[in-house]
Amino acid sequence: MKNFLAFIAVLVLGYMIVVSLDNNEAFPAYGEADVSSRVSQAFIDRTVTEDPGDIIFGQATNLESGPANIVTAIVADYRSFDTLGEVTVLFVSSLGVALLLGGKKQKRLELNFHPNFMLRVGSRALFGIILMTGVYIAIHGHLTPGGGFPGGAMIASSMLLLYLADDEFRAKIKGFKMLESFAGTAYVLIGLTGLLLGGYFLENLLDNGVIGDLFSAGIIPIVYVLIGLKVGSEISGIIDNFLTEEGV
Amino acid sequence: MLQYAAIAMLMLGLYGLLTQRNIIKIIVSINILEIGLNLFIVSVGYVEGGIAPILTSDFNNNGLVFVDPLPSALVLTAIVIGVGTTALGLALAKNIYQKYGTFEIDEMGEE
Amino acid sequence: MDLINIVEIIVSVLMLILAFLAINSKSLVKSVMFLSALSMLAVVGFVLMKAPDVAVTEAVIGSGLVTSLFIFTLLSARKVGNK
Amino acid sequence: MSAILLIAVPLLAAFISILFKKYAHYILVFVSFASVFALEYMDLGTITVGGFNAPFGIVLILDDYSLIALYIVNTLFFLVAILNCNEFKKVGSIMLVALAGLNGLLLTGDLFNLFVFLEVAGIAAYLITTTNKKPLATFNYLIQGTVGSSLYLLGLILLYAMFGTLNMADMASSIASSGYGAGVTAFPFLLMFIGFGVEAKLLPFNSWTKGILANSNRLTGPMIASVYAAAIGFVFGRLLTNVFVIEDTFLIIVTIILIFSVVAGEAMAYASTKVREILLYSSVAQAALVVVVFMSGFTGWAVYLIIGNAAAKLVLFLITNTATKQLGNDDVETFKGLFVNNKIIGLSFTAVTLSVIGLPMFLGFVTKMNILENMFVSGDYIWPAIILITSVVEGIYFIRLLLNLWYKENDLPEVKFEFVLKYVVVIIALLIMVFGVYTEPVQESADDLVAYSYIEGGNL
Repeated sequence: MKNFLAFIAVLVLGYMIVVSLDNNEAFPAYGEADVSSRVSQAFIDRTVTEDPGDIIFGQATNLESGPANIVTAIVADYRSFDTLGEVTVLFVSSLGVALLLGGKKQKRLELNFHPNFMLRVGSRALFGIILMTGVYIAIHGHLTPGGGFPGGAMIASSMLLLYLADDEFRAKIKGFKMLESFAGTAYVLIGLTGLLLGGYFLENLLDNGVIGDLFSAGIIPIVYVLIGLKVGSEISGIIDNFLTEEGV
Repeated sequence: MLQYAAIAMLMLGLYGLLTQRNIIKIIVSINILEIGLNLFIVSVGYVEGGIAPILTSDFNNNGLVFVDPLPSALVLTAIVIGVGTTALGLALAKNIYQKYGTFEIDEMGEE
Repeated sequence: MDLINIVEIIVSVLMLILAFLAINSKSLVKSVMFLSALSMLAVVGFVLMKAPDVAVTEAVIGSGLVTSLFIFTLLSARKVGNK
Repeated sequence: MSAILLIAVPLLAAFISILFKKYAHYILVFVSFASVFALEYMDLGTITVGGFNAPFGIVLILDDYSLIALYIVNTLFFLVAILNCNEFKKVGSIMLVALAGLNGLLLTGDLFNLFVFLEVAGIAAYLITTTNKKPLATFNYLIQGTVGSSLYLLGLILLYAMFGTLNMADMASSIASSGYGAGVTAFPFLLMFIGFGVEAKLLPFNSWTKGILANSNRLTGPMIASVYAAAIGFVFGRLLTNVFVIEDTFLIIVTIILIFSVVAGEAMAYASTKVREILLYSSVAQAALVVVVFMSGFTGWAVYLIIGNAAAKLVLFLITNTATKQLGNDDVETFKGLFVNNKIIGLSFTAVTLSVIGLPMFLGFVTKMNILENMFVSGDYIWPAIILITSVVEGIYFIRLLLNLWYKENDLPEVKFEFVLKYVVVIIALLIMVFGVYTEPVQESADDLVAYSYIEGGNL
């Protein structure tokens, strides 16, 4: 009965939202968003600081922001500060998981099956492939969909595979900690370098190159690889914490 | 259509939060709410007939419009933040289980 | 009504059904599995709305890692419960 | 110096501190002290991040309003950190992130960036409250906080869909120039208001507060009730004065929520028999009052209300939680006669409490008096009446509490307060008294202070 009432209440609320959005003269209907009246038009045209004219893939040089993938341009350049914040969120939640589940333990959670030789070898081989894919996605974030977050998560998935395929396996947590700390520190230091040399925190100091090249877009690939490393090591740390328990 | 589905999922997540008394179910509900929210955010930037916001070699020739890239960027942030809170919630759930031996809030007695 | 619209409608309806099942299913493991499937469908939704970056991220993080974290929590809880 | 250092340096320290876990709390004390100290040398103005100007890139805004907010929050944070640095070594790195998050909240001029920092500060807060050892209460806080910030994000996205910008000042000016009525923005603003209401402890959305604060310890009590409450109050004030259009339906709903919060908060405090519960319900009512004063447009006095309240709650929660730890529980019965042997602590506690009630000679009086006067002048009679009535209720339960704490013949509870704590408490109490008597600087600065004014494109 209580559930039913809640369901009705939520249904009414949802209906009200839909109706109020439909009747809202300022809210664009689905599929009819007017990008040109939003700030994102400037991100697409790269006209925030100066007008570069037409942008032709593979030819335009020295744009204010170099990635061919516009989402990357926003995530890692125009709104890079948000990204620093979200890396911090993941950082603090991995710290928190370690605080909550850590302690005097360190025994692997027992799985219900015991992997045989084939599985162990096969998973090692797959581990390499997944790891390489993760790194590739992180490095090519400024050209293709993807980037540091999925790349880092893929690196973490490859660790997850090792954990699942071998119930003796424990990664070197100390190494993750070092990597995490290094990547985070480097990100902030890149930002501070921008502040010192260019006057703005997280300013893109390097040459942007030709749009569409692998070596283009200045600091963005570097930042994305750092994010990938950081996300990868943090999520691996979280996985490790979930898969160990207070042992004998 | 997808926009309505997103709103409906938001509401379903809210419904789950209101009715469920199991810790894992509550975290599942929060995840549903977040997926709905993310879909809604992306739907706000969708342009009928637009293409994905990535420059390719033939962009200047065919005169297509990009969809709005900013909501996508915001959703990337929101997804990662969601993972952070989910991981934390699950760690807390594990702690609660160690303390009370159950995931049902009603069986835990007075706090 | 072209093909894309039909796919959109199917995805939307399936997502709602899965969301409802995930909330109301009795078994926790099933609930988590429905959530994972829902997340996978959301990926399709993101692709339909031309947001490939989000789709890749959601596919790896949302339906992969989050599900595994849920399952590990349930696994360790079962272990403690059996003792 | 650029104000971005207030965010970057704590973050850098947090990233480094996980390698030196043993020294994390020393780094924390040093960094939080340095932030208070460095505020003196910050340049006022707009700071663009990454070199992209206002509506496009993210800007931080350091004006008189955020400078005051930063002084208050950083000082309180430093006091909490130094008083607890030896007891809670484990959360050193998390506290550093919390400091960065709070500074970011106070500085940012971008609505989405605000969401990110809300999450940073929020997750740090959930983790700080795990030291209460009440995982269920923390879980509750986590879920409600997440739902709150999701609602905030939903409102924010609706605004973005309508006006195409994320910058606060740009948003306000496009809403004003768009020519749409208040009906268009009422719903997104309501969502954002509710989202912030969860963090700010407004009433129907604050059921997490009891679990957290009624079980608090010396770190979490002052941290949540004083430092976080002050920071959220300041940010809420910025949104209310600069971004929100408070008219029509939105105004009615918000007023109902706030009246409910103030009245129910005071009533629940009146009915409580535990010291910490009295304090936490009183702070619920105070938080709603702060929002009311911001909405009425008296920014300067709202700031003083936040300051007085944050300082008071710091003292009250520090004393109560120290005593609770040594006595075992926080029933008023157990606390009876606590101050007979601790006269200095008792006097400070009394002074601070009287200031919260709003008796003459204390900062709280000056604030309340001026708020009432301003409200009468602007022709509002409902809120002054509610404030006066609730002040009487507040007076009754606080004075009842004080009488209990001061008078008892025998079986006095034995509680020891350490030297540093005494020092801090006495200084705060003295400051509250000094500014309650010598009111000129308060009067002048309060009348001048308005949250920032715009020039084009969201720059100062």
